[in-house]
Amino acid sequence: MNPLYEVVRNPDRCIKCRVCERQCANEVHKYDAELDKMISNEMTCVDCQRCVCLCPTHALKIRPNENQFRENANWSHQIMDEVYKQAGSGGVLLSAMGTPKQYPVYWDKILLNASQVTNPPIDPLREPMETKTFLGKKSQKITYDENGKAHYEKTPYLELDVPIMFSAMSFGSISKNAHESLARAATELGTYYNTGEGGLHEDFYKYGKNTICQVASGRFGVFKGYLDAGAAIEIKMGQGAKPGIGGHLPGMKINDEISRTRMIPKGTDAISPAPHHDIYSIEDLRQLVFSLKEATNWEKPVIVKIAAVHNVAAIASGVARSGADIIAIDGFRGGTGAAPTRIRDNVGIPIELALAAVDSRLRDEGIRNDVSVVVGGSIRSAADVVKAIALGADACYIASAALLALGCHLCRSCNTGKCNWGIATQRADLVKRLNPDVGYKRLVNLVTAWDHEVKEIMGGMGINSIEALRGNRLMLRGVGLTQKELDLLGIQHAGE
Amino acid sequence: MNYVIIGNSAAAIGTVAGIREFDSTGNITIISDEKYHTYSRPLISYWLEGRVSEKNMMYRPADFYEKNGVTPVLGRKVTKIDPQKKCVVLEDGLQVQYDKLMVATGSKPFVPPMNGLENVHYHTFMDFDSAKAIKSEVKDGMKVLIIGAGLIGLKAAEALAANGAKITVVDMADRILPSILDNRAGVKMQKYIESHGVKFILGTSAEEFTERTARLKNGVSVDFDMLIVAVGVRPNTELVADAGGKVDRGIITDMTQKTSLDDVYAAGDCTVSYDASSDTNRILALLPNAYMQGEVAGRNMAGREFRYVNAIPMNAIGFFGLHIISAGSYDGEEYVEETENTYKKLVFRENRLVGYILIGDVKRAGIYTSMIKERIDLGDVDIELLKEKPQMMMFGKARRLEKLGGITK
Amino acid sequence: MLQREGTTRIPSGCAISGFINRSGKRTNGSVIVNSIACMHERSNGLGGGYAGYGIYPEYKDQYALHVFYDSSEARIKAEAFLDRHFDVVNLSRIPVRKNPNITDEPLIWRYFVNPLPTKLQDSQLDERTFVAKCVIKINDKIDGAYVFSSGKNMGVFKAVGYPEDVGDFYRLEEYDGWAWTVHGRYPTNTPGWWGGAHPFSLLDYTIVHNGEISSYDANRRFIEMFGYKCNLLTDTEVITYIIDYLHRRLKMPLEDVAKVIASPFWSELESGTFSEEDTAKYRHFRNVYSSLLITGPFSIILGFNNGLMALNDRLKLRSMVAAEKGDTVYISSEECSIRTMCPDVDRIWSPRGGEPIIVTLDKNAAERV
Amino acid sequence: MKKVYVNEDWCLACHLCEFYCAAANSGADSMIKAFRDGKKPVPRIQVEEGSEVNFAVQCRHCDEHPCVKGCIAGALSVSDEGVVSCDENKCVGCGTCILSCPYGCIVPDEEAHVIRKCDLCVKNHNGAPACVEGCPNNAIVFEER
Repeated sequence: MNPLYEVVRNPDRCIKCRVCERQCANEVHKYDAELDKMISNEMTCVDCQRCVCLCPTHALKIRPNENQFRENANWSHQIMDEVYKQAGSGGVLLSAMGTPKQYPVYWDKILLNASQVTNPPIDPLREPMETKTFLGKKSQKITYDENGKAHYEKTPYLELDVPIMFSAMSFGSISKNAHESLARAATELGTYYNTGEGGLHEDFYKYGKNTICQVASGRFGVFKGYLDAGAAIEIKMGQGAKPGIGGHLPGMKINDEISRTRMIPKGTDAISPAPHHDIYSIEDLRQLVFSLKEATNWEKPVIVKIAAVHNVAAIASGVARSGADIIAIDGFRGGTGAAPTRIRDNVGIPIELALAAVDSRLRDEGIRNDVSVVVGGSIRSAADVVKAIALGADACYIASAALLALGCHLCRSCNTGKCNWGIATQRADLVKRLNPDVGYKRLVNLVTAWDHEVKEIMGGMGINSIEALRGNRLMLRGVGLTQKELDLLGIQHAGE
Repeated sequence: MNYVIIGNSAAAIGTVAGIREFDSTGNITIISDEKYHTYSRPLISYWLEGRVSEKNMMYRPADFYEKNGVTPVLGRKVTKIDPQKKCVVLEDGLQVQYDKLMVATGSKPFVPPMNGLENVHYHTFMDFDSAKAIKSEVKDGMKVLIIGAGLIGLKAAEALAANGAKITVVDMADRILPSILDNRAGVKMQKYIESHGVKFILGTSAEEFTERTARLKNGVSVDFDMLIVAVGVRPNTELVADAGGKVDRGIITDMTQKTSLDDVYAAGDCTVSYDASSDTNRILALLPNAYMQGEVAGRNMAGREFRYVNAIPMNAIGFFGLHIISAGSYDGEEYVEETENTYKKLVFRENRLVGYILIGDVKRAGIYTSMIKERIDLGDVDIELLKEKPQMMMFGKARRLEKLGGITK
Repeated sequence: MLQREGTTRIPSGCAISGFINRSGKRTNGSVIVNSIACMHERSNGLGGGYAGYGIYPEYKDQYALHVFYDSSEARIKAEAFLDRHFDVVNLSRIPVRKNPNITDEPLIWRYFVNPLPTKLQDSQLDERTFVAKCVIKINDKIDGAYVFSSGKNMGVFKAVGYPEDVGDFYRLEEYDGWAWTVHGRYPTNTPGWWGGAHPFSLLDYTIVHNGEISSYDANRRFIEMFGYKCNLLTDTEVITYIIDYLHRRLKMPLEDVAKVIASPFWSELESGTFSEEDTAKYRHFRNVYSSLLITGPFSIILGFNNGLMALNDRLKLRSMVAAEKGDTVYISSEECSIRTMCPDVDRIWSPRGGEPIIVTLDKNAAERV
Repeated sequence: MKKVYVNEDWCLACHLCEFYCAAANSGADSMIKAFRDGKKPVPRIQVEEGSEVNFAVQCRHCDEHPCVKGCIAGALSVSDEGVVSCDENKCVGCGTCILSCPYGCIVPDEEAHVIRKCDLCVKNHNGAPACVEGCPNNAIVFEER
């Protein structure tokens, strides 16, 4: 096997400070005293860019190995590599984060509107610009008594100061410091983070009012106290990066804290089954939704998270009728801590189409009010957020972007457990690299920046409240899309 | 308030600083028989060596007196303290009134009676003038005999070596630097200094001096072009003793640096100090000690109440580029590590570090010093780390936080 | 190419004006015509229209349907539909006066109708919903027929042209009403369709609107979940449906309707501007009726069976002035227009954004008219 | 007074602070120049590495400042703000301050025969403490406590 990357070290710049050596968990760099030089073992390099970022003299570059197999349009270098790998290992290929394949990103083929002449753009620096969002069933019922006092039904809801939440990442798949960063950021931002399927660490119960507690097929860490701890409960039916596939946290990552939090023995593999074994159909889901509501005194909204698959609209309609308050749809470009490569790269549909289909379907059926719709799976910027909301989402889930804010460079090696950025690892010396004081602030910065941008864009449209953007597809135009795609998205082509 | 300070070195300057912490207006008069702006006595060997310019001999900036409201009376000697009249009398008869007096008279070279010495031109090495006198005579290739292998003698040897002199050091003791080193360390240093061309003749003393030759008791004769006597120092205690103050080997003070005379304080090399590491009273002729005693005295002269408690013997010195730092007492259980160029000795007693010698690698030695001064119990100290090197890591997290985390006492 | 409402969304600027007499004193239509004439520059001749309340006292118990027909065939089809669903008490062409600036007029008919009791019963709907559904059906299904007024004891009169010409054309000086509203239109496209002129009405709700709302599609896609069909793609249409939904169907008082469509800002809700109970209620509105919040500039005058409501968007991005003289309240895009109707008002002010002005007939007057 | 503090929970022992410090105080205008030709400018901050915790130490600018009091050359001084700094032209490298500093924060520069110590970067062109700016994990902070 050839190394995938080359370490390019500029000898005119390298001062042999050895920070690269100290910071590489993959042991790529080494100081050789005999040569009085830094040398590299590139076989283990994953291109995480930690050394590049920390090198104080910018002496390092990591680039793809230029060595190429003979050109073949059909058999790419990567495909061949994978064949060699499997021929060597006999195993399923594993990868992490979202698919790197070139599938269409519809966000990039949708353009936004702005006001000109006939109505005024609104300056968010001068006028109120509101992005507060409520998630949950929106009962329209209201009655007035003889004194004119209104009586209305209050259903459980989540209140978001920004229409962006941090989506599920379990303690185990990511580090405690990453979780703390997310929890504190959600608290400061007035939004929510999601425990993922790994339970809730005892130190983080204090962030409960900004926590969504996930219940997944493995039921790790689920007990009454856990359900009570959060602001909402999310039933994870699927994940965009690996629809139809469960999860597997290897035993070596199950240390004391994770074992305690997940309520499983230390060192044992944590295996989440592909299905919930008590949900083999929609009516079973309804039972689980109601059980969880019953368990929490009907005070908390229940989210059902599904992967964007072919018949997502029909599934969503079923979920909306299951008693769930919020549907979370995860697009197939979404990330993961580990997934079989073939699944990640080939199963599911883009979130844009799934969202458009679900929103339209729920409106056609007149039940859009019964659930809120949250979308995730590669929301990369404020523009994506605006487009998602204009297509019909109530709010967005972000995870990959949040990890990027924490330092992730998308090397897609989470599954190795040797994350040099202290995110997807449980090794104490690596976990330490993510200082939550820094991490949470960076998350707050990111979401605050996006919120500013969302407001800026809304202002340009002449909209001063996010609810007037929701489902406002007139604000969207497609570019370079087929009529079929436009119809599916429910938008017109630019120029129309 | 009139403050009078006799002396113009570290203890005197410390006194000024101590007074000015609490009294920014009182008159301060410094009287010294030396004519110089306050300068650093330990620097005379560096000056002689040529590493320090005369300008850099100044212990404090040129505007120090002015900035601190000090009236310097320089080149004039105090001959008498009159505690009844509360004044000091200068050799020219001038009387200076004081409300509070500081005696910081330091020490003088001790020249024991030696046969024939009275007929020989010799130098001592204590003050700037003595260094200047040596400098004016020393020549390349000159043979210099130094009597005394203590700190002063060896610093002179180092400085003169730099001037091209060929040096022989004679000492009655069988090892060098006995006041700061143990035997083993002394031997090590001796070898090192010898490797720089200095010759030692130990365990003997001069029987008789003739004009250019010293005949030693062991029968050896040593020719010299220049003779330096550096066998020791004696505190300048006469002023206090004559005024009726209590004096032992040095001026006796209490913990506030007050002498037995009312309103008369003393600090520095002229006093006897309490050595916290050995629980004894002794003369601690060290610059830091002098300054801090002066500072405590100054504060008390300005009406406060401070005590100078944790004095210990300690020394930082180097010869020909090899550094020595030592502190405390060597009486106790020893831990020693030695390599060709380094030496480390740690002395423990009653579960405390009470003394140490470091040669060569002296980095961070102050951590050890503070452990001795603060009498830190080793119960929650990682002994292996302590032995490895001075480091904060040896302490528990709580103490580290206290020391480094910004909690100031 | 000329586009008509419904084929594309056409933004437009406008002028509006209106007044109401609380005591039910009826005023001749010429007053309102003059009020809009002085704001000539705010229109561009591509649409004008009026709504008058209390103008059909002799048929006050019947629904007055005003209908445009493109052709006689359309009329025949529509009248067949009407006959199937209503007892038509009276029908006639609406009398008009030739005006050189009003051309290409369609056939304009008026029917005073009662729903057929059997049909009404079969539909399992209340009477007003039944009528509304029939109106929507004609407009949606019968090509060339368009019901542009369908309330009781009120009527909408509109055409393509400057509003003062439209008033002259419809001979409004011959109608007396206790409230009038008017709209002069400045569309940025060139629709030539009379049905697209304003006011837009459903039953006795009429809306004249100046502005271009930016929340249009969010509002439209939401309200269409409740059986409305926004064929015209105009702001006025969707605003009318929203008000119909909230006021008629959810029975929400107009004060609360205003708090839904021009809701208080969060900063106001958090600053203790309102009582605890109201704060809770308005928060609830912002949660559950969030898709009915209207953003972007608008000033509207809503007419209904016993009053007028004027409302600005919450940032007040469009001008709107109100005035009072005795028991008459005037509202207009510009003060000059109010001065035309009443030179010596007692009080004149500029209502704050989002704060509705709701004026209803006094109790006695309501019974009288 | 604002001082440099190190939070040992977050120190990674990457030693970057030492390099940023050394370069900032080297007089060179870039780190590459500061370390050119195998030069090893002396940092005023020192990282202690442990099995679980690491931390960097540098002058506490303590109230007692025994280093200043013991300095035989009058090279060390305290500014009005409380910053302890060394006049390296006056320093003779005797090591008395090394002997005195309870934190072990004064570093000998064997080649230059002087000591080096943290002066909070008040004298160099850096402006703010270079160690604080260079720390990749905010383990070193510059603040009032």
